[in-house]
Amino acid sequence: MRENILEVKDLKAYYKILKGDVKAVDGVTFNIKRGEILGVAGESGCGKSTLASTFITRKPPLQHISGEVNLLGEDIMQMKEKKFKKMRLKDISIIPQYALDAFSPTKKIRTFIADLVREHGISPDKKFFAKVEERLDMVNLDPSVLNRFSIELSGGMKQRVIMVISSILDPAFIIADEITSALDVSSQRFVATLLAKLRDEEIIGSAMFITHDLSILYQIADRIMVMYAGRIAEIGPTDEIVNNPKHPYTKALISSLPQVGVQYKDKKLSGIEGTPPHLLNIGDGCRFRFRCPYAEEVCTNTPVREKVAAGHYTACHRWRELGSDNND
Amino acid sequence: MLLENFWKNHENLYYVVKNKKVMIGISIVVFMFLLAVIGPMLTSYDYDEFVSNGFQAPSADHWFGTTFMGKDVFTRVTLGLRTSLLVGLIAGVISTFVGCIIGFLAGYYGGVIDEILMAMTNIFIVIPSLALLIIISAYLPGDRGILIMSLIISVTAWPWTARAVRSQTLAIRSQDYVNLSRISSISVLQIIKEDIAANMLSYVFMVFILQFKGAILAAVGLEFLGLGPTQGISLGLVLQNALNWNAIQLGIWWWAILPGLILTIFVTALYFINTGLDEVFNPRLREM
Amino acid sequence: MGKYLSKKVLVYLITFFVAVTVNWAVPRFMPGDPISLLLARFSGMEGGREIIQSQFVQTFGFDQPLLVQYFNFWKSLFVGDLGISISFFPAPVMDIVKNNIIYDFIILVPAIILSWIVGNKLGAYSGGNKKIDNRVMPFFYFLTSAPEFWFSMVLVFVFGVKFGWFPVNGAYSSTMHPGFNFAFIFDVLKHWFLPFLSIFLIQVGGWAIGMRNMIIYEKVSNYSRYMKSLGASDKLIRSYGFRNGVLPQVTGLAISLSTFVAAAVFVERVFAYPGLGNIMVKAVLNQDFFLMQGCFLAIITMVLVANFIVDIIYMLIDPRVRLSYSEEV
Amino acid sequence: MFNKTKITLFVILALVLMLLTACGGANEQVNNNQSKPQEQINKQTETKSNNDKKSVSYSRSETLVYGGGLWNAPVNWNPLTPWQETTGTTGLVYENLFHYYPLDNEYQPWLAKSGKWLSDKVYEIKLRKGIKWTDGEQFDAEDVRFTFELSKNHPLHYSNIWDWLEDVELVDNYTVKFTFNKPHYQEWKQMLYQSPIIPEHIWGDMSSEQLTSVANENPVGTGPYMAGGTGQDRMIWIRNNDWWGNDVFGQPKPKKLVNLVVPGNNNALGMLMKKELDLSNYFLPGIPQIKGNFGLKTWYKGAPHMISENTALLFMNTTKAPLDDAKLRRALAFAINSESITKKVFEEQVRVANPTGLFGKAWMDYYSKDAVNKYGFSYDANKAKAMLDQAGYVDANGDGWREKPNGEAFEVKIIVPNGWTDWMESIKIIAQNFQAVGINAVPSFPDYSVYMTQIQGGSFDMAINNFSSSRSSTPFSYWKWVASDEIHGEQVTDGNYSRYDDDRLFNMIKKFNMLKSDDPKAMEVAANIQKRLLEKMPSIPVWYNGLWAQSTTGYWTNWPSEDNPEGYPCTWAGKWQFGSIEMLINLKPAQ
Repeated sequence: MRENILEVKDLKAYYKILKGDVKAVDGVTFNIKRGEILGVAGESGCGKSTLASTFITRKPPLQHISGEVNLLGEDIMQMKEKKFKKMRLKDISIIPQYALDAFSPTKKIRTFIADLVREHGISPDKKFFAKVEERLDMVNLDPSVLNRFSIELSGGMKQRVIMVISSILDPAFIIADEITSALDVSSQRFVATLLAKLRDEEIIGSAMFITHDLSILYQIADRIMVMYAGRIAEIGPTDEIVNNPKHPYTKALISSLPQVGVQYKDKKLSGIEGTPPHLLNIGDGCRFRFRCPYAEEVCTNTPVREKVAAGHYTACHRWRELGSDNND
Repeated sequence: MLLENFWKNHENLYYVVKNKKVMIGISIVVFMFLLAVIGPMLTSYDYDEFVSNGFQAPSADHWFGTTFMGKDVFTRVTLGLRTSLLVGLIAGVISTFVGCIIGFLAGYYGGVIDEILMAMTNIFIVIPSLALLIIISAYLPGDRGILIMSLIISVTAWPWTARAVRSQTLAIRSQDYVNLSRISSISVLQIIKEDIAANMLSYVFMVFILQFKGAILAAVGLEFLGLGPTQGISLGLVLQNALNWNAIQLGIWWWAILPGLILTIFVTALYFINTGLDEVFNPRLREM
Repeated sequence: MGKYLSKKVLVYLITFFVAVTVNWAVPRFMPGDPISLLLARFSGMEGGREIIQSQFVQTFGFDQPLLVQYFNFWKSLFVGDLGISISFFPAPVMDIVKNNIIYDFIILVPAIILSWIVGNKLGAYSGGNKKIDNRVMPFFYFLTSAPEFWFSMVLVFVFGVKFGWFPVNGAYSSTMHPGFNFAFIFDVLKHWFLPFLSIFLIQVGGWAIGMRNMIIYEKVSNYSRYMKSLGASDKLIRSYGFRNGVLPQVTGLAISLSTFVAAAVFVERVFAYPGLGNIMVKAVLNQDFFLMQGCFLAIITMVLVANFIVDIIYMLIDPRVRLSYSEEV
Repeated sequence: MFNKTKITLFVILALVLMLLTACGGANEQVNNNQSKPQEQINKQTETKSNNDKKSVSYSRSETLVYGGGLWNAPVNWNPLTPWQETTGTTGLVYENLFHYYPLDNEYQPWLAKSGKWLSDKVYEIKLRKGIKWTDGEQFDAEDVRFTFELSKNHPLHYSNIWDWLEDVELVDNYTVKFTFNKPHYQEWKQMLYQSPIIPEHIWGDMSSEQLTSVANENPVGTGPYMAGGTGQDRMIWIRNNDWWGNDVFGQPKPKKLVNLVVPGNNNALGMLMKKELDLSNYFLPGIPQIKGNFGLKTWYKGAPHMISENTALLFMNTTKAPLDDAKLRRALAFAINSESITKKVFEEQVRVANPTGLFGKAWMDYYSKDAVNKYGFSYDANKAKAMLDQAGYVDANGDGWREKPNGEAFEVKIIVPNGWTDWMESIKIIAQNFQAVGINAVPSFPDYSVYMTQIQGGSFDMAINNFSSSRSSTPFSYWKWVASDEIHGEQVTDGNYSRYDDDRLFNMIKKFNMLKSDDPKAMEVAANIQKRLLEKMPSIPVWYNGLWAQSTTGYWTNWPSEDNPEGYPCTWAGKWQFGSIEMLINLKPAQ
């Protein structure tokens, strides 16, 4: 029984466009353990969604440059689409961020599901749909939605239907890509906890929960991975990241939002000025240095990830000097 | 570096230049326009002048040969092209504009306004445009000039644009983001402008191309039936003469085939541009 | 839904009324009067023309006030009487229309249906494959760009004159005697082929282009992406795309109907093929009011019915429109 | 809904359906028109053999296919509305008392055996015996009297004959005597070969309304052919094997005539090349160049290839200044280069008109040399300029165009119907000719209906027309048309579109009508008419339109031509009496 569902080794994935390479994912390494939820945080454009598409769609202009992505021990980057298709939905699945128009407007939900699973050699019979309805019930949806068209559903409903569909074959690994962003706060919580619930009931194995909203991660993620400009800034157990961030960017992120569960200090939140750099043909060096208050000469070299504590790594030249301003 | 910046600021333009379809199309269109403008000046002949014996195949002094009665085909074609382009351009613009406005409004408001506008549109659609054209042109007293032609044509050309634009609008409109903006009481014009129009830009452009095409073809058709401009020359007239003077049976292909070929190539070029720009306007199309 | 349909019917009735009225009115504003046109080539005894003229004016009721003429027109219309043709005097318009519309049908119906199907298939196919797309698209563009009559002329030149494979005149050979025998049907088909082909090809181009664009849009849409990520086969995705892409094409079909009429006019002119198109042009040029109305009525009715059918189909296959209606109503 | 097979099936179904309805439709058409003649023929004495049933199986070599006189689907076979009747109705089915052979200017007794003036006011016709209507009834003098008296009791196009015809009486069953109060000799001459005789037993009890409005789908005549069916694009005639003329003139060779509706001359030429047409009566550009390559026959081997058929004149609206000035009109006559028209536009398929506009034996008998010497004209731009200067039309303001004597600028618009390409080209040349002498003339091509409205309503300046200047047995028909006196209504419909008002001229023409052809005074009157017309020049004869006729020898040979002037290769309505039947008789099937 392998411990790691997913092992990503120095993954590089660029957008090849007329003007050059957009280095959206540039040397990313991490694992996801069985039954764990990895939260991936970062501003929009930091490459977290690209990471998802690299696993799932692998379609030009996004191109895999180098590195491995071992899903259940097999490198899906080298895998033929034909073979990979068999793994889809069964072993790897996704809850996309575009929930609102993820359905063909002219097909009933039921038809869609039926067509979909048939592709995986499963006959959409009564028995199967009984299961579907039970899942729907689990997300507080009435079975009747099966006979509706997507446009008859609200945003929240669609989101939940999609969660049911994407997990319908109990995938070993599922990617939840910004699934909360389009929703209002209450349903955000609901959807997020729902994902945890699915995991707890072992409907899904592990999950990669992509969001720009750390506060949600804090509730459901076992570990958090902070990305910046296509690279991992810091990765570690949730508490570690939230209470003891090392990377200036992480710190900025944490302090830029109302600090959940961390006792509040009366001090200015150092919001982050500026925007992430253009990833088009970007060169070496710490990519945060353009915004980093502590940037120095050394930062023009690409930082290597260093171990902070067990399972807690960061990629910053100066994390030791800066120390941690969160703990007393 | 400077160029780099320039492209950064004019991204679409960059893709326009990079897009083969567009460039091919544009170059053909430009060539045709030049042909229409300076072509007639290249020959010393008048389009209606008997310059030599008939039946002359294309040669050095008659590039497109001569007609049955010995008129210079090249002069006639280039002058005719001029007329047709003008008519097409004017009529195309008018009918696209009218059609889009009506389509947008009908599609956006639905209900009574939709019914009224669509009823109007339907009437225009079902009245076989050609017949209507024939009647109008036959009814108009006096001579038919280029402008009159264009107007006549646009009268019958706008409806299907309206219909198409409407159904598009309907579809887009029932998508949530429009509903959102509708709830959030943004002015109609803005919605039409930002949500709907923005989402249909390429579509509208396509519509224009089609209208331009449609107008030219309609004009040529009328001319072919003998209802074109009563003075001067036009591509349709050239072809009509060719047909009436047995050019086909007598094998005067340069008279019967060339003019239409030129026209067809021109319109084809329009399509190229249109599809190319379509790809430019829609990055996702570009990617695939 | 019933509400939707009844509404449509109402609209179409109004359309019918207005269109017919327009068709009735417009010709009567045209200059000149058909009778003297009819007698233009009359040559005979001195003063003979006056006698005839006054007689015809009565026969056609032109001596009555316009309004009366208008009401009589509607009255007789309801009993299916379209009046007597002037230029085909004394043939009833109804007969002329009946005898000619057949030829339009045999050319147009197959051309419309086949070109629509084939065009959409080809379009979807080429939209689904970039390589093929780049190769065949220019061809489609060229087709749809060609002026109907010119294209016909080319066909005549190539197949009629150069190779002489097909007859390029009329609906059947001069010696053929209409009858239900193989020889005749074959002969009819031979005459039918080129006119059909020229409309068919040109229209295929148009449909293919339309569908091709639709498919490409669908292909890059989010639901396609989602389906792909969940392991749906391209085949399935394409069929979903086709399903959505075909919707605008259905609308297009309804719209294109009256343009097909125009196509028929040109083809009939070039191939000397009988049909309503020719008759209509003739009627207009000879100011044969009654015949003109007859042709219009026939076409309008056809197009309206077709539109209505399309509306039903559209409503059935596009929930979006249906729903946006139930909101409205 | 988009199930492929389903749709394809449906389409195939539709196709077949269409096809069937098509055959059905056409079929119906033919039968319901054919069955009726059959019935009638069956009514004939049973002994008679009939070919109708076999008509279906007539081979191409027994069929004559022609076109040029039929522009619509045939719908009318009513000889009382000659301008509407399907060409051939008069001639093939209904026959005339005489035929007139224009080329040798001779009358051929037809239904009549002979006809002569017993006195100045009495004309007697003896009829052939043993002629039967195709329904078996006897043809005799009753029918002749009926035909004429019909127009006395009902308003018909020839009712006016009763202004000068007094009485028609039967001497015996085969002799008719016409008594006139004031005989119109010239008109009568035409009546003899123009008015078809119709059977009393069929038309006897019709109302005035019916007489002019029946379609008469199954015409019962005495002629060599019978209606054999119609299609949207054709009229079919079947030979009447029991025609009385078989013994007198010989039997027409084609067992079946197919008259096609060929919408354009381009189609006609295409069909000629493929020998799909045996005879075409269309104006076909290019014939002189190509007739050799395709074995096409025309009347003359060389120019002008065609017999002259009518005179194309340039009418000048004399109600509009400055065209009301005869001096201007005469000057313009000299400015027109008719030859360049006949050469460039018609490739010499037509002849240049002589100043009188007269042509053909019958008319040229009256051609007045001294009228022409005195007032004739010919192309001479300088002379035209001189005459214009003299008449006071000079370019005072130096804009390149001559003004009226009073100094006003003027422009003349020349119109012909849009799409009549040969005429369009012609007036372009005429306009150029006028411009060359300083007259600001522009060609214009309104649609046919507008053209007619303008010339009938009088809003035009100049127009080409030739509608009733066709060859006939008397120049009276020509003069009556170019100088008609019916010009005072708000519509002018009987010629003289120039609206040239000249009682002296009108009276001379009337007078000519009242003179027998051999009357010496006729020559004198004719001369004066020509003088007057040339002197006042209300219209300018420009060229003689041809009797367009091209024939192929694929299936039929021995066509009438300059070497074989037997018959008249014309299928236009109202011309069959000119020798077309003779042509049919002389044709020989090709080997």
